Parts: sequence; C-alpha cells; structure tokens
Amino acid sequence: MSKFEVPVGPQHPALKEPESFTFVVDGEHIVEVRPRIGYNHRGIEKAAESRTYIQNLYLMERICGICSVAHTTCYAQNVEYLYEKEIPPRAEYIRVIINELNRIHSHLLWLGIAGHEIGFDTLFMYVWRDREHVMDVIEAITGNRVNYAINTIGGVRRDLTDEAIAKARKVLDILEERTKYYRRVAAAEPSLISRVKGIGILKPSDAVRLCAVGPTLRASAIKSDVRKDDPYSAYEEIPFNALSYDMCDVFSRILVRVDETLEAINIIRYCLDHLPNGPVRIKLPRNPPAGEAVSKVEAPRGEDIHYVRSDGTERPARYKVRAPTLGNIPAVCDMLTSKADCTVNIADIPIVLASIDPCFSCTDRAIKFVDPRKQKEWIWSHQQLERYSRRKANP
Amino acid sequence: MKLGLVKWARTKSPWLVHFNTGACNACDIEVLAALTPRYDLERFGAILRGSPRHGDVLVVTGPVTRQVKDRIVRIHEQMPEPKFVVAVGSCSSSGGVFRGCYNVYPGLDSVVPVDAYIGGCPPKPEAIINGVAALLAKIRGG
Amino acid sequence: MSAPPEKYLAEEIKRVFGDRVLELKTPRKRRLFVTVNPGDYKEFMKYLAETMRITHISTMTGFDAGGKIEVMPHLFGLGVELTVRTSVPKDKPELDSVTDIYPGAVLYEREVHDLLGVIFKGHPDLSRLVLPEEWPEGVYPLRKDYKAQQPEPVRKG
Amino acid sequence: MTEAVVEAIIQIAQILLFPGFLFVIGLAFAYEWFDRKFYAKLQNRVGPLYTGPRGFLQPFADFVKLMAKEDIVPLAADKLLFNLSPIVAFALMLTAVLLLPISTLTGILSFPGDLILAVALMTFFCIIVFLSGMCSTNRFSTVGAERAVFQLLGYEIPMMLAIVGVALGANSLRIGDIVGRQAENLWFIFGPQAIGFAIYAVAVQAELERIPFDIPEAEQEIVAGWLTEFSGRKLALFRLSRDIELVFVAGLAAALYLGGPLGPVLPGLEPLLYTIYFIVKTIFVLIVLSTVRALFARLRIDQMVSFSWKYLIPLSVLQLLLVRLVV
Repeated sequence: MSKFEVPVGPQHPALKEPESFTFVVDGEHIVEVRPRIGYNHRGIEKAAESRTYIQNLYLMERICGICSVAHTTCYAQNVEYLYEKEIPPRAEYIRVIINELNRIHSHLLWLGIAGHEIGFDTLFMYVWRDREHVMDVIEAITGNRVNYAINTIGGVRRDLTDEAIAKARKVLDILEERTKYYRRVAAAEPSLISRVKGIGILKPSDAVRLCAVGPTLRASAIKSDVRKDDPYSAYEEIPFNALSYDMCDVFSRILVRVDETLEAINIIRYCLDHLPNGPVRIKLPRNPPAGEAVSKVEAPRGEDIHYVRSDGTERPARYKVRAPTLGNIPAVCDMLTSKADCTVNIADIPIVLASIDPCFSCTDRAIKFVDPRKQKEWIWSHQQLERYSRRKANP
Repeated sequence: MKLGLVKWARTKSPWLVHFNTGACNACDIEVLAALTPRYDLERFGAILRGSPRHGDVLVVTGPVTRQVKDRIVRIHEQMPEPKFVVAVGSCSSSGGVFRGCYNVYPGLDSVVPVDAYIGGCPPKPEAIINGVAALLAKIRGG
Repeated sequence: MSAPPEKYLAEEIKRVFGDRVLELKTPRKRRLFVTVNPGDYKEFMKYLAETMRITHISTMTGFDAGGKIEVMPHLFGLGVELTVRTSVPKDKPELDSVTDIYPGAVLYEREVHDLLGVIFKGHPDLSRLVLPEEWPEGVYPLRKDYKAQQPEPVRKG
Repeated sequence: MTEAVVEAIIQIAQILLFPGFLFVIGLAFAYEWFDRKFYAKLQNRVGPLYTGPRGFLQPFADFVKLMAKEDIVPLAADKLLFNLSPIVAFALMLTAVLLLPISTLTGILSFPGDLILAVALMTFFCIIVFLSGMCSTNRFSTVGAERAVFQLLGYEIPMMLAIVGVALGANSLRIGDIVGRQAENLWFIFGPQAIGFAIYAVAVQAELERIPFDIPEAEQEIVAGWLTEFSGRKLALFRLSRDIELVFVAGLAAALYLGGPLGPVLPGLEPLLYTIYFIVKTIFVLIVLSTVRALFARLRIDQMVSFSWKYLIPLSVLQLLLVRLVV
C-alpha cells in the first residue's frame, strides 16, 4: 500500500487548538509524525519586556486559560525570589488551595476530553457536569471561573471567606464521590479500556531521555513531581503522595490523573483544616532589585518553569516561560510513531495526542518540530495540499 | 412564505464550527462548557460540527496570530453561504491583552468579517449563549 | 550528603573545573547559577550529564545582553535547579549544540535560534520553528533592537 | 375501467403519502428527534427544546436550513458521482421502506424474496457511502470510505446470518410471511431468535454508523469521514437518508423479531392500530439503539472487525443451529 499523508489540524476536531500534525500513514498505521507548532505564538515574552511587573500578572494569567493559576503562581513566586521576600503563610496556603482546585478542574476537563476523543461522549458530558462544581467553588473564592486573578506579587488578592470554605468542603465531598465513581468506570468499562490499554507506549527510558514532564512522565513509572522535588509555596508542610503507574500507556495516564484528583482533594482538605491566620499579602516596593531567578511550579500538565532577569527598573529585562506541553512534544511524537513491537493506528491519534493533555497556547510562544528523516515516498508538499483543499467549484 | 420558512430554519439550527486562532484556551473551555449539561446549547438546535462545510456559524476564539491568518481565511472560505462569524472573547474582538504584540492581528475583524462580538476574558458560558442568541435575533431581523 | 545539595554540587563543580568556572552563585536553596566560557560549554554539559547524571533539561533561555547573547540551559537533577550560562558575541553568535548529550534540548535550541539568532553547531535541523513562514530573515524578535510591530490588517474592520 | 383508475390512485397515494414516502419521511424526522432527545437525556442534558413543541421540529429545521444553503462541489471531486450519490442514496432508502409492513401485514411492495432485496439495499447504501467518500477525494473522506467498506466486512455477515435465522424459522424469505408466521406463533424475539435480535441490534449500529461503530465518520479522527466535503442540499439528503434508514432498520427489526405491526385489533381499525403498534415497536428498538450509543466508547476499526469475527459470527452460527433444532 502506498504511503499517504493525513494532516491533522490546525482546524481539526481532535485538536481544540490550532496546531498541525502531519502523519505519514501506511494504511491505518502511522509511520512518521511531523508536528508544526507556532500557530499560537503570540510573542508573550517580548510583550512581557514592555510591561511593568504588575501588568505582567495579567499577561501571565493569559498564557493559558486552563492552568492560568499555575503560571501566575510561578510568576509571582519568581518576582518574590527577586525581592528575596517570603509571603505570609496564609497566602501560601491559599495559593496551594487554588492551585489544587485548578488541578482538579484541569484533570476533570481532561478526563472528559479523553472520553470525547475516543467517541465516548456520555463520559464527556458527565465529567463536565461534575466539573461545574469545581468551577463554582473557584468562582466563590476568586470571583472568576477561568482566569482567577487571585495571585499578586507579595501574596494573594482575596482572603478566604467562611462561606467559601463551607462551600468548598461540601463540594469536595461530592467531587470525591464522583471521582471515585469515574475511577471505577475507568477500571471496568471494557470499550474504554480496549481503546486506551497498551496504546501510546512511552518507555521509562525514553521518557527520561526525551525529558517528558508531569503526569506523562509519572505514567511511565518515574516518580517526578516538582511539588516533591523542589517544593514551593506550602507544599513542604503538606503531606501528600507523588503517584506513578508503570503501564506506560494511555490507560496509566488516565489513572495517574484520576488519582491525582483524589490526592488534590485531600490536599485541599488539609489546607482548609490547617489554614494559618494572618495577612494575605505584603507590600513590596515597585521595582525589584537587579538580579535573576528561576521558579518552578507543578502545573496540572507538569513542570512549568519561568526565568526572570531584572535590571532594577520597573520592567523585566527578560522573561522566559517554558510550559509543560513543550517538554512533552518529543515524547508524544515518540508515542505516535509505530515501532517494531507496537503499531499506532490513525484511530489512536486523538487519544494519544490528548494523553499528554496538550496545551499549545502555553507551548507556543514556541516551536515546530520536524522529523529529520526524509521520506522517499510520494508526498504532497504542504503548499500543494493547501492549494488543493482551497480549490472550490465556484471561485 | 418560503423565505419565512427558511429564515425560521436558519434561526433554529445554527451549526457551530469552532476555531481557535491562538487563544489561551480559556474561551475554548467555556465554549465547550456551553455544550455540557448545565448550559446545553443543543436546546437551541446548535451542535458542534467538525467540518467547515457543514457549519453555519464560525465561532472564533483567541487573538489571530500571523501564522493562523491564512487558515482562518481559508476555513471561512470553505463554509457555505449563508455563514456567520462570532468573535468570542476580548482577544478575538480586539486583540485584548495581546494587542500590539508582533505576532498578533488587532482583532478578528481585521481578517474576516464578523457578525457578533462576545466580550469577556473569558466570557462565561451564559454570555456565549447570549451572544449566539443575539446573532440569531440578528438573522431573524435582517 | 549533609551539605545542602546546591552547595555540594557547587563544590564538585569547583573541584573539577577550577578557574574555568567564571561565576558560581547559590542565591537560595536548590538554586545554582554557573557561568562558563563558550569554549568550555560543551565539555561542562557533558560532565553534568555523564558524571553528575543530571539528565533533565527543562528549557533554554536566550538573553540579549547588549553586545553579547547569553544562552542559559536550565537543568534539574540531584535536587538542584541548575542554570548554566555562557555568552557568545552578537556579531558571531555560534555555540556548540548539546543535542547529542541532551536529546530533549532539540526544541529548545531551535527556539533560541529562531527568536535570537544563535547558531548551534551540530544541531540536526535548525529550520524555522515558531515564527511564521513569511517572517523576514535576519530579524529576531527577542533581540533588544527589535521593536514589536503589529501586523497590518488584511481588511478594514 | 374506473375501478382500475381508483385502484391506481389509491396505490399511488399509498406509495406517496401513507404509509409510503410522506409518512416515512415524517417518521424519519420524528425518530431523529426522539433519538437526539433520548440520547441527551441519558447524558443528563435536555436536547433540542425551542424548535417547535419540545424541539420536535429540530430535524425538520436542520433539513430546511441545509436545503437553503450554498452547495459546494470541490474542484477535485468527480462531479457526476458527487452530485448523483446523495440522490441515489435517498432513492435507495425510499425504495427500502416500501418493503416494510407498516399499516398492513405486508409492505406496499411484497413478493417472495423481498427480504433479500431489503438486505441488498442496505449493502448498496454502504457502497454509495464508499463511492461518495472516494469521489470527493478529500483525504478524510477517502479514509472514511475505506473504513466504511472495511466495516461492512465486519458486520454484514453476522447480520445476514441473524436474518437467515429468522427466514429459517419462518420458512420463507418474504417479510409478509415472516410477520404472518408470528401472528400464529410467538414473536421471534421469544426463543432462540433473541440471540439473533441482539446480533442484529449490534450490526445495524454499524450499518447506521453510530457509536460505538461510527468509525467511518469518527469526528475526532477524520473530521466527518466520507461526509466531510458534502454541504447544503447534498448533506441534507444524506442526513435524511440516514434517518429513513433508521426507520427502516427499526421497522425491519420490528417485522422480523417483534411481530411487525401485529397486536390486538378492533375490526375496521386495523390500519390505524397496526400503524400504532408499528410505531411503538420501532420506538422500542430505537431506545435499545440509543442506549447502546450512549453507553459505549468508539471502537477502533480493527477492534470492530475482530470483535465481529470473534464473537458475532460464532454467535450467529450458534443461533442458526438452535433455530434449526427448535424448528
């Protein structure tokens, strides 16, 4: 059978975001993957250099709408490192609570999307219905559903109210029950399992070699979690487990995320029980001292790393963001390429792509990746392809 | 009479094609949330379609980046007439917080014609439904 | 190890590289900044990867520091977030690629190449990465002399 | 002479109005509405609500809207096939419904061996799907078309075997006779044919390209599969043909397993009551189909085919043996 290219994206139902992957397929099997990223490149790093530190908070929030609070936490923390100041413990705890709520929302969202990608729309609808509970709590605490605007340099903007705490506790109970239910479904539903088990294998050695991060790495039997390895905020004081599964496939990525959701519920409960009293923010001078700092946060998708360089003015000299998805791109290309011992089908593309929980808006202040191997078979060039599909009967 | 029936059908059956031109995902998840049980856009007959050939309403989220510009124009071309474009969120309406960045166009309307704007960063699902309803009212009116 | 990991690592690096380490900073716990000459860069990275077993590269930052461009790979291992810094002259921005040591660095080096124009010698493929196809050659948006310019609207809004 | 004319007029009215085309098209819209509504309910949603009473007119509105939209023929497509295939598909399905016993105990068309024609028409539909996917030369369409045919290899045989079981049980290949047989005995679903019904329910899910077998138009993988390039009127016709096929498939299930339009009747009211029974039974089949659709994830094409060959076919052979023993 002749080889044949299937473009996925930039507008494709499997990708909620404009990225483009070109798959070279042989029948239903994928032999090569060539991603083209950059559709989402907005030039945030350049923009950050022309805004003040406070203004940049808004920009960082909007790097990614799903893990927004991870980016602002990372940013605020980074600038606080520049000042060499600690923020009040209550603020640290509130940050942890919001970060974990965000993780729950993100993982549930992902579980729904994963269901949708394998044509299991009922799961999608159910999970998203329950996810609305988290959104309610987040809205009660921060006032917003998606971009929370809770972090500020030197602490958080809003304190937790008693009603919000009561609401959070109630919702956590519902969520725990529902998440456990989904865990049972995931472990028992045969048509679901048949689509995810043994699919998208990423061997532990490859995961380390290609520098995968977050749940993708943890699903390949490597216990690596920034919250444990490089504890920030209040994570040093909070007891929790870093999880890992060793099946290295999509199924194991599902289990890691579902279990992390349960773990996050426990973390929030602990934080609510041990919430210290005191102020929630400190005042810091307008301009941080000259210097540089690196800050890392475990975003729902993995390690999020920011670097800041200050020259003592009110604007950063350089601000660098590396979001988790970029770190996982080489890994997902590896997962999607058929190897001697396992083949990958077209039908598996959506779920495998989704299994790293891609978030290209974060990633794309950057990147395109082309497999350097040259294909000898007949292939249409990108321009040909575009011209071809742009042709219409009535011009 | 015939036109009346067609107009009625158009307002009752807006099929959406969702395109992200470089958004931060916030608007996208809210667009998706509008389809889920709590909001359920299907009540209005709206369903999400994958192929631009099937769509009536192009729902665009996010600032238009240089690289995505050709794609959005092409998808807009692929859709059969009559077609409508909704810009969801501040970025899509004006460039939002990214206005002035070197890779971002100042709003979706600088690339394709837009019929309705939904403000917010991101707009809540209720606002999105309201925006779609406003578009339908516009179709009904003229 | 009784000493904090960043101190331990700093001591080790000093012991092996001696004067060739231009600067060594540990501003806070688990953070280490090391500056080396571009000539020693590759050897240093190899030492980190092979002797110290620091295998995870988080990202690579490029910074336009006036006449020079700084390239800063961020590594993580042994419980230390390690930033290596080396600077290349702006008029001849060339550096050895570390992709053979760190396969995960492929994308990061390309990003730095695309946005700052650093040429990594020995990199398998330095084609355009994040910028659009029609972006002019030789214009690097993250250099300080580039002024951000919004694209021209295609149609009147 | 006049009698012949009256009879001809009645026959034409039967074909065009009731229980022929018009009625079936109406039923097709109603069933799509029911399917969507029921599916939405299972997903905790409301489904169409504001188009007509409880959204009842939603499929009709979709149809009208599509008919009034611009119709694009891609330049690369084979014009003749591309234009013809929706019409042929529609015609095929309209022919098929004439075989269904709705208001009488036989279809409008009824002759020995009409069961074979019914099954053949379904297969033709799949071939049209293949041709229309291939002729639009979009790569998603092409993959969708390939998958449609590949899938046909999977579900066709167990479906045939299940239907052969019924034919053996009734000792006839005529749908009318099969219904007649059930008038005297128990409905076929009670007894060994229940296995056949289950196999049929699974196989038609694939025929209708619904979850878990919507592989040829899997949205997340290949956009809209073979339908990707169709727009406007052609899409409307394809969707309508699908809906009619839904009626047809449910009606055939009712005729083969649930005694068709049979039920307690009052003299003089037969056509009305038969129609009501027909609708009740087909809705029962529809509920089964919709539930299956909501409960499963989409299978992969190779999984589908191997599932069919590993389980469905042995099961249908077993069913044949059982039927043989009982009869």
